[in-house]
Amino acid sequence: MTKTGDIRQSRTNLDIRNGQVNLSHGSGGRAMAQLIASIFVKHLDNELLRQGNDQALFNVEAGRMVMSTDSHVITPLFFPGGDIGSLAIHGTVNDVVMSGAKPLYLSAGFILEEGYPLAELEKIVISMAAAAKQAGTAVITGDTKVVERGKGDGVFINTCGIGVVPAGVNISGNRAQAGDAIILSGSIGDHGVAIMSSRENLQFATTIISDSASLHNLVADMLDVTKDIHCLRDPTRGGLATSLNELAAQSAVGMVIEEQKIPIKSAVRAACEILGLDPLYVANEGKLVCICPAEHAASILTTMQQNPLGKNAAIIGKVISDDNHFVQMNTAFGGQRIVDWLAGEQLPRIC
Amino acid sequence: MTKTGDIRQSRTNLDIRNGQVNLSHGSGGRAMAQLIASIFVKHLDNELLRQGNDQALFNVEAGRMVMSTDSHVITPLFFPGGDIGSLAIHGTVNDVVMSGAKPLYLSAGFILEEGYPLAELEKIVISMAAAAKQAGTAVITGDTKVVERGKGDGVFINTCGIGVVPAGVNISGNRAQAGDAIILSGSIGDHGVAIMSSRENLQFATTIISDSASLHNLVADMLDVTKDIHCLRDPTRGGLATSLNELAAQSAVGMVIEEQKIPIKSAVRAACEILGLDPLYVANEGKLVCICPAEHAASILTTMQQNPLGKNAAIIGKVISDDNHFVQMNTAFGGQRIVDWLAGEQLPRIC
Amino acid sequence: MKYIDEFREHSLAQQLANAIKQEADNNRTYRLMEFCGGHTHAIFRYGIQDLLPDNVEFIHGPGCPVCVLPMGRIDNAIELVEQHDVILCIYADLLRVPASLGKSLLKAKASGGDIRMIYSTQDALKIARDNPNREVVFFAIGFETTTPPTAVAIKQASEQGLKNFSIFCNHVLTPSAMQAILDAPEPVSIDGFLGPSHVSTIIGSQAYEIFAQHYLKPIVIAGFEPLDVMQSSLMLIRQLNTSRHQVENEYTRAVTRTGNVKAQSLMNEVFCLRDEFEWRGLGLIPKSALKLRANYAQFDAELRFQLPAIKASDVKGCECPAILRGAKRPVDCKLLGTVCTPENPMGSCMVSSEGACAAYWSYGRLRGARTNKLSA
Amino acid sequence: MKYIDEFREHSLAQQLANAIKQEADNNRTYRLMEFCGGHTHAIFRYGIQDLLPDNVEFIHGPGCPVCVLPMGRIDNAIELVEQHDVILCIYADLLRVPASLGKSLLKAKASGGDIRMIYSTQDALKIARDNPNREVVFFAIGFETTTPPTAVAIKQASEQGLKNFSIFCNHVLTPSAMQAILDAPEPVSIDGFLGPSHVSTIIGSQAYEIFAQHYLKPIVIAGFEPLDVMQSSLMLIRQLNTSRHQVENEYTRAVTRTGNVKAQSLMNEVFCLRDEFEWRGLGLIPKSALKLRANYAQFDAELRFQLPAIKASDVKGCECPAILRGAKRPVDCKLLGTVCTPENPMGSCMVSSEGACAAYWSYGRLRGARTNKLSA
Amino acid sequence: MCLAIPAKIIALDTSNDRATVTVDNVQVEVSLALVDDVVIGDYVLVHVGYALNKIDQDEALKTIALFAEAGLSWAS
Amino acid sequence: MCLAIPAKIIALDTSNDRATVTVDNVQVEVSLALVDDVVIGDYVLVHVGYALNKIDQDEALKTIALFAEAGLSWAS
Ligand code: SF4
Ligand code: SF4
Ligand SMILES: [Mg+2]
Ligand SMILES: [Mg+2]
Ligand SMILES: [Mg+2]
Ligand SMILES: [Mg+2]
Ligand SMILES: [Mg+2]
Ligand SMILES: [Mg+2]
Ligand SMILES: [Mg+2]
Ligand SMILES: [Mg+2]
Ligand SMILES: [Mg+2]
Ligand SMILES: [Mg+2]
Repeated sequence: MTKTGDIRQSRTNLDIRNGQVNLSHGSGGRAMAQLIASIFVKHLDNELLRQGNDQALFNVEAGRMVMSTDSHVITPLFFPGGDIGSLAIHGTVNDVVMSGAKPLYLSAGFILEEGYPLAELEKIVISMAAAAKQAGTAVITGDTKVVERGKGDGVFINTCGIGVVPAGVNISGNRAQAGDAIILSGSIGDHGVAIMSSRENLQFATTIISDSASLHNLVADMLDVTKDIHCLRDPTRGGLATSLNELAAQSAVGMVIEEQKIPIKSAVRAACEILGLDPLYVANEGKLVCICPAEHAASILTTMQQNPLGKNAAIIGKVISDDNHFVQMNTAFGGQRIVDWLAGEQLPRIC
Repeated sequence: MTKTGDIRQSRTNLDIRNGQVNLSHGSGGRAMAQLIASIFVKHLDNELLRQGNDQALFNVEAGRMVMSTDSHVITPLFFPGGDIGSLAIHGTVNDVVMSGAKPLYLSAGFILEEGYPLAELEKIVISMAAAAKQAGTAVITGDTKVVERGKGDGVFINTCGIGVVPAGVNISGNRAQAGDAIILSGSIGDHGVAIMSSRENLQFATTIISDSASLHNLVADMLDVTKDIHCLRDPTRGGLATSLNELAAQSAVGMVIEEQKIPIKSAVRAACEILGLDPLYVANEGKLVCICPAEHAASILTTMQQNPLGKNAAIIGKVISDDNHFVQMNTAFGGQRIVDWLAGEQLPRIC
Repeated sequence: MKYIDEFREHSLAQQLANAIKQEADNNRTYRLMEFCGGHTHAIFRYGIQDLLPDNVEFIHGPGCPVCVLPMGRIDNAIELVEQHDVILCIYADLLRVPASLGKSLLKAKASGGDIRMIYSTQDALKIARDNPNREVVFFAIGFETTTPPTAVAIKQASEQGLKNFSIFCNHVLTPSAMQAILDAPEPVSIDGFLGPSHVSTIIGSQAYEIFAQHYLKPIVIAGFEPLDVMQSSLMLIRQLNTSRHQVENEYTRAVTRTGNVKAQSLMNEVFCLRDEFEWRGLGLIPKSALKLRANYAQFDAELRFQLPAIKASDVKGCECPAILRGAKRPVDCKLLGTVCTPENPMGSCMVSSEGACAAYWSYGRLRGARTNKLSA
Repeated sequence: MKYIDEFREHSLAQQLANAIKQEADNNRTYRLMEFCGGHTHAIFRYGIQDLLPDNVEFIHGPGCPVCVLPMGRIDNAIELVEQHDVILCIYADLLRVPASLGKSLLKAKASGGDIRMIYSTQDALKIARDNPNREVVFFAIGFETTTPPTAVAIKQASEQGLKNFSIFCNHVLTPSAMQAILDAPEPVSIDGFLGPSHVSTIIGSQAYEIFAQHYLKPIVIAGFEPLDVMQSSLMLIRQLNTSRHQVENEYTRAVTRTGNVKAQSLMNEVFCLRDEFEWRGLGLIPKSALKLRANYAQFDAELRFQLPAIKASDVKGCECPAILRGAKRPVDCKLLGTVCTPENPMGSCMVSSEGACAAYWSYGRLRGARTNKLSA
Repeated sequence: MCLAIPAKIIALDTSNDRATVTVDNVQVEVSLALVDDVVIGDYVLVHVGYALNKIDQDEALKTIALFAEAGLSWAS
Repeated sequence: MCLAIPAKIIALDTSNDRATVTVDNVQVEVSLALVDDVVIGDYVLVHVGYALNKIDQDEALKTIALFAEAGLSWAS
C-alpha cells in the first residue's frame, strides 16, 4: 500500500464514483499504485505513510511495547454505528490499549474482492482515517490484495498495532486475584445486536447502534487514578461471558458476578429474547472489563463514569478463589448459575 | 489467537486428521480456543505468545524501528518450494529487512474458509513456525477468523512485522542517485513460474521451485560490507520491472539496465515464452535489488555471492539522471527499450 | 418487556419460594416432571432449584423436539445435502446435533453442503423462489407449537405452485410422549407434571385431561417464565397435598382449554398421523408424529428423495434415552463434561439449550460442584 | 531454447545491421509495413529500430486480431455475459479491450460476469462438459493461425454432442486485410511487406502471391524473432533495390508455399466465408471473415443468442483506425500517454502487447523521448 | 418447548396478513396466518415469525396477582 | 501475429492424438489434431495448446547460415 509509485505518468484518474475493484488493482502494477495513491494514501495520509517504502520507519524510546493484530471480516460492511473501517481501527487499538499501552502506530492489510465498488471502499478508508486520528494513532504502512469474485467477501481488513506501555503499569490476564473487583465499562451486546439487526435475513429493526469505539482515553483516565490495575479485556466475539472465562482461566481464579449489576439496554435484551440469544455472549466493540484491587474499585469507577465511554460503568462482581475457575452469576431472579464459555456460535434459536 | 483459554475443562481433542474448519472455530468460544491451542500456539510456541493476552508485551531499546505488513492470498496454498505459511513469514520479514532492519517480531492474522481441512492448516502453521525460526523471529500475537464457504479461499494470512534498524543505516527508496550501481541478488521469475506451473488450468510442468526465502542474513552480510547502501527492495508482485520503476520514481532518477546481466533460469525463460509473459514482470519472493554507490558495488557483490541466497547476484545496471524517470534496458539483442511499469496483470497471452 | 419482566420479578420469586417452602410437606418428596425443555432451561438459567426446598425435585422431561429426534433423521438430512445436493433450510438449533460417524449438519456445511439457517418458514419459501433450479428442503421439526407455521408454508407453496420446495417432516405430538412415559414398562416415579406451555397455546389444555383422569397425575399447564414455573410447582404441590389430579392452567394468559382452533384446523388440513415414529429415548410410539396428507404429498421430501429409514445407534455411553424418559439425570452420565461437552456433544441433550445435559452443564454445574456431585 | 535463441543472437544482429546499412540506398527511404503484431512486438521489444538506418522505416500493420476487432463485438460478448448469463471463455488478451461506455470484459468480470481465461480451446470444451447446466461460449478470435484450433473444438463438440457449447466467431482472414490496405481510397505509401509468419504456416506463402503480382509490392514472409525481422527487411531492401516484387520466404523453417493442408481442410470443413465483416480501421471488408457452416450452425452463439449487430463508435480522438491502416503512427495520437495508457486504454492498439500503441508506449517511448518527439 | 415471546402489534398489513410487532422498541415482522381478529395494541405470542395467538391481558394480571397472593398466603 | 513457439516432442499419446513437448525442460501437453506423422524428437510449432506444424530443421539451419552470410557479404 505504500507504493504510491509514479502515477504522474498516467494522467487519468481512478473512476471512484463508478469503478469497481478488478484484478489489475492487485497486480502490483500501475493500476494498483493508482488505487493506493487515490484512496489509501490520500485519506490515511501521514508523514510515515508518505515515506513510500515497503515498511515505515520511526523512532522509539527504550521501554516496553505491545503488539496486537485483528482481521476484520464483518457482514454487513456498513452497520448502524460504524463500518468495517472504523471497526478495524477500534478493534486493534483496543487490544493494544488493554495492556495499558498508549497506541503508537497501525498497519493495515486490505483483501479486496473483485467487483467491490471503489466508492464504498473510499468511504471505508475515510472512516478508518477518522477513527485512527481520533485514537491518536495513524496507519503508517499497508498492503492491498485483490481476490477473485467468490473468494472473498467485499473487504477484509487486517490491522496490526503497536503501543508503548507506561512505566509502572503491569496489566495481564493472569493477574486477577481473589478479592479483586470486576468493573464493566458499560452496557453489553450493543454491537452484536446492531450487526444482527442489519443482516437482511433477520427481519428485525432496532435503534441500537454499535458501541464500536477506541478505549484509549478511557484506559488513560483509569491509569491516572492508579497504575494498580490487574487485568483489562475488551469483551468482543463471545461477549462478556467469554472474556470473564478467559480471565478466570488465565489467572486460575473463580468469579461471582451479579446479573442485576450488568448494564444492558432494554432493546438489546428484547432483541436477544426474540432471537433466543443470551446477551452475555453477544459481541461488544467499545467496552472493557477491568479487574482491580477492591480498594481502587470505587475511585476507578467514578473516573470511568466521567468519560463518555464509561458513563454506565458498574462494578459487576468480584474475583474469588475456585479450583474450577467457574464464573458464577447471582441471577436477578435470586438464583445462581454458571456463566460458561460460549459453545458453538451465537445463532438465533427457536427453542 | 492468543486466547488459549481453559480448554482443560474439555478433555476431547481437536480431530486434526479428519476435521475441517467450521463456523464455531471463529466464534470466540471454546471451539476457537481449542483450535488456537492445538494448532497455532502449539507450533508457533514462544514465550511472548504464551502470555495469552490480546496483545504481546516485550522490551525495546531506544532507536529506529520499522513496521511492515502483507496479506497473503496465494493459489495454490502449497506450491513447489513453499506454501502460504512460509511465504507469509518471508514476505513480511523481507519487507522489514529491506530497510536494513533486523527483524524483531511478527503478528499473524488468519482468515480461514469454512471447510478447510485442519490437517492442511496444521501443515501451514508448522511451515510458518519453521520459517519464523529460521529468520530469527517469532509470531508473538495473532488472530483467527472463520468466513463462510464461498467468502474466502481456504486460508488467507496477514503478517505484520517490526524490526530494529542499526545505527548508521539509512536505506530508503528515495535515495538512489545518478551513478549508483544496481545489484540484483539472483535469478528472476522463479516464484511466479513455480506458482503458475502448479495451477491446474495451466498444463505445463517445470522443475522450477519458488525462491521464497527470508533475506535477513543476506542483508546483514551486505551491511557488514558497508552501511552506505541507498536502496533495497524485494521485487515481488510486478517483478523486477515494477521494483525498478518504483525506485526510479521515488528517487526521481532514471536507470539503465543490461538485459544480458539479468540472471534468469532457462526454464523460467522457456515458461515465459510459452505463456507469452515477460520475466521482468514475474514475481520473486527471495530476491532483492540493491542500489549503492558505485564504489561499493564490487565488494557488496562479492559478499552477496558468498551467501547462498546471493550466489547468482549480479550488477545489472546503473542509476542515471532522467527527468522521465525511465527504466531503460539495453537488450541482449543490441537495441534499447523502456522497461515500463506492469500494466494490467500478467496473464498468459496468445498474441 | 411487558408480559415478560413481570414474570421474572425477584421479590415475587422470594414470596413464592417461601410459600412453597411453607406448603411443601417435609415428610415427602415432590417429584415433578417439567415436560418442556423451555421449563428445563428456565429452571437452570434462573437458578430456580436454589429457591426450592430439597424435597421438591424437578425431573426433566422429553419436551425438546431437538432432543427426541432420532439420530437417523439427521443422517437423512445429511444425505439430502450430500447425495441430492439440495439447499437444506434449518432452524439453527439443529446445526450441532450429532449424526452418525461423528457427523453433524455443521460439519456437512463445512464440507460444502448448502445449508441455510432460517428464522421462519417464510424464509425457506423465499429461498425456494430465489433458486428455481435447486431443490430446497425445509427440515421441519417441532411440536404442535412449530407445526402450524410449517402448515402455512405448505399451503402457500401449493398455492404458488412451488415445484422445487419440499419438507422433511419431523413434527411430533406431545400427548403421545406423555403417554409413552406413563406407559413405560418400568415407569419413572413422577408425582405430577408441569404441562406444556406454547404447545398448549395451540392444542389447548384439554389435550391433557385424559392423562389426569386415566393416570391420576396432577398436571399444571405452566408458562416458561421462572415465576410461572414456581407458581405451577406450588399448584402441583397443593394438588398433591390434597390428593387431587386435575389439569390446572397457570398459563391462562396464553392458553385456553380449547387452544387455537384456526391453527388446529390448518394442521389438520395439511398433516395426518403417521402410524408410528421413533422418538429418541422413548422408542417407536404409535400415532405420535405427523406426515403430509396425500393431497400435499408432492411436498414430502421423504417421498421425493426416497429417503431410507435409518436405524442409527446412539453414541455408546450416552444416557440421552434414559434422561429423556426421566429415568436418569445428566450427572448419571459418565460422558458428561469429559467426552461430552457443548462444543463436542455426544447426544442431542447436550446440543439444544433446552436439553437437560446442556442446561445442567452450562448453568447448573455450579450446584453440582458445590454439592460435590461433580468435580470438573 | 532451440530454434529461438539462434534467432536472437546479438553478434549476428550486428552483422545484419551492418549489411542493411551497407545495402540500403541513402538516397531513398524504405517504408516497410510489418504486417503482424508479432513483428511490431519484436521491433519494439528488441529495439530493432535502433539497429537500422533512419531511412528504413517500419509501418505497423493491421496484423493483430485483437486490434482489428470492432468495439461492437466486445459489446456483444458483454451482452452474452450480462444478459444471457453464459460462461464466457476468452483468451486473456481480450480482457482489457475497451468496449462501449468505458466497459471491458475485465470490468464485466468484476461486476460478476462469469468470464474464464483459457489457454486452449480444449479448456473451453472441458468447462462446457463440467457445467452441463450452463451455456458456455468461447470467444473465438484470431487469424488463420488460431482458427484451426477452434475448428478442432467445434468438431469435437459435435462428436461429443455438447449441447451447451457454442462459439462467438470472430476469425478473420489476413489476405483480405492486405487487400483492403492496398485498395484503400487514399492508400498509404508502402514499399513492401513483411508478410505474416504463423498465419503463413497454415495458409502457405502462395496466398500472398497475388498481391506481389497485382500490386507490384515485394513481400517477404518473415519469422517473429528479431533476426528474422532484420533478415526479411534486408531481403525486402534487396528486392526494392533491384525493382523486384516477389513473394520471398524467410521463414522457411515453418512456412511452405502450400501451408498446412490438414489444417486448411479442417477450417474449410467447419467454416465458410461471411459476406462481409467489419474491421476496426479498415471498415467493412467483403469475404474477410469466417462463420460456421450450416451443418455446425447449432454451435454459433450469434444465432443461439440472437446477438445484434452493434455499431459502436470508437473513443473520440483515438487514432487506432488510421494506425491500423498504417496511415498514422502512435505518436500522432493526441491521447497517447495522457488519456490513453496501458492501464486505461482507449483503443485496442493500446491493449494487445502486439498493438502498435502498446508496443510504442511500453518499449519504444525511450526513442521518442530521446528524439523529443514526446515529452512524457 | 418452543421459544415464543409476547409482542405488541403496532401496524397491520392486512393485504398480506402480516403485522409489525414490537418488544421494547425492537420491531419484527410477523405473519398473522394463525390468528384472527387482532387489532393494533393487541399483544401476541410470536414464534418463528408467526403470531401464535393473542395474549389475554386480563389473565396476565390475574396470574401476577396470584403470585402475590401466594406470597401473602404465606405471609399471613 | 500469433504467439507460437518451437518445442520438441518427447512423448506421444497416439490414442488421444496428443503429445508432450518440451522447451528447455518445461513440459507442455499439446494436441496433434492439426499435424500428421510426427515422431518423438520432432520440433513442432506450438500455439494455444496445438502443434501447428513441424519445424523444418534443415531450413532452420539454412536460415541461420543466411544471417551469417549477410554479415559476410557486408564484411567482404
Ligand atoms: S452428557 Fe452427553 S453423552 Fe451424556 S447423556 Fe447427555 S448428551 Fe448424552
Ligand atoms: S494511443 Fe490509445 S487512443 Fe491513441 S490510437 Fe493508440 S489506442 Fe487509440
Ligand atoms: Mg487482537
Ligand atoms: Mg480485538
Ligand atoms: Mg505489500
Ligand atoms: Mg462473496
Ligand atoms: Mg480483545
Ligand atoms: Mg509489505
Ligand atoms: Mg512483501
Ligand atoms: Mg483477535
Ligand atoms: Mg472458494
Ligand atoms: Mg516488498
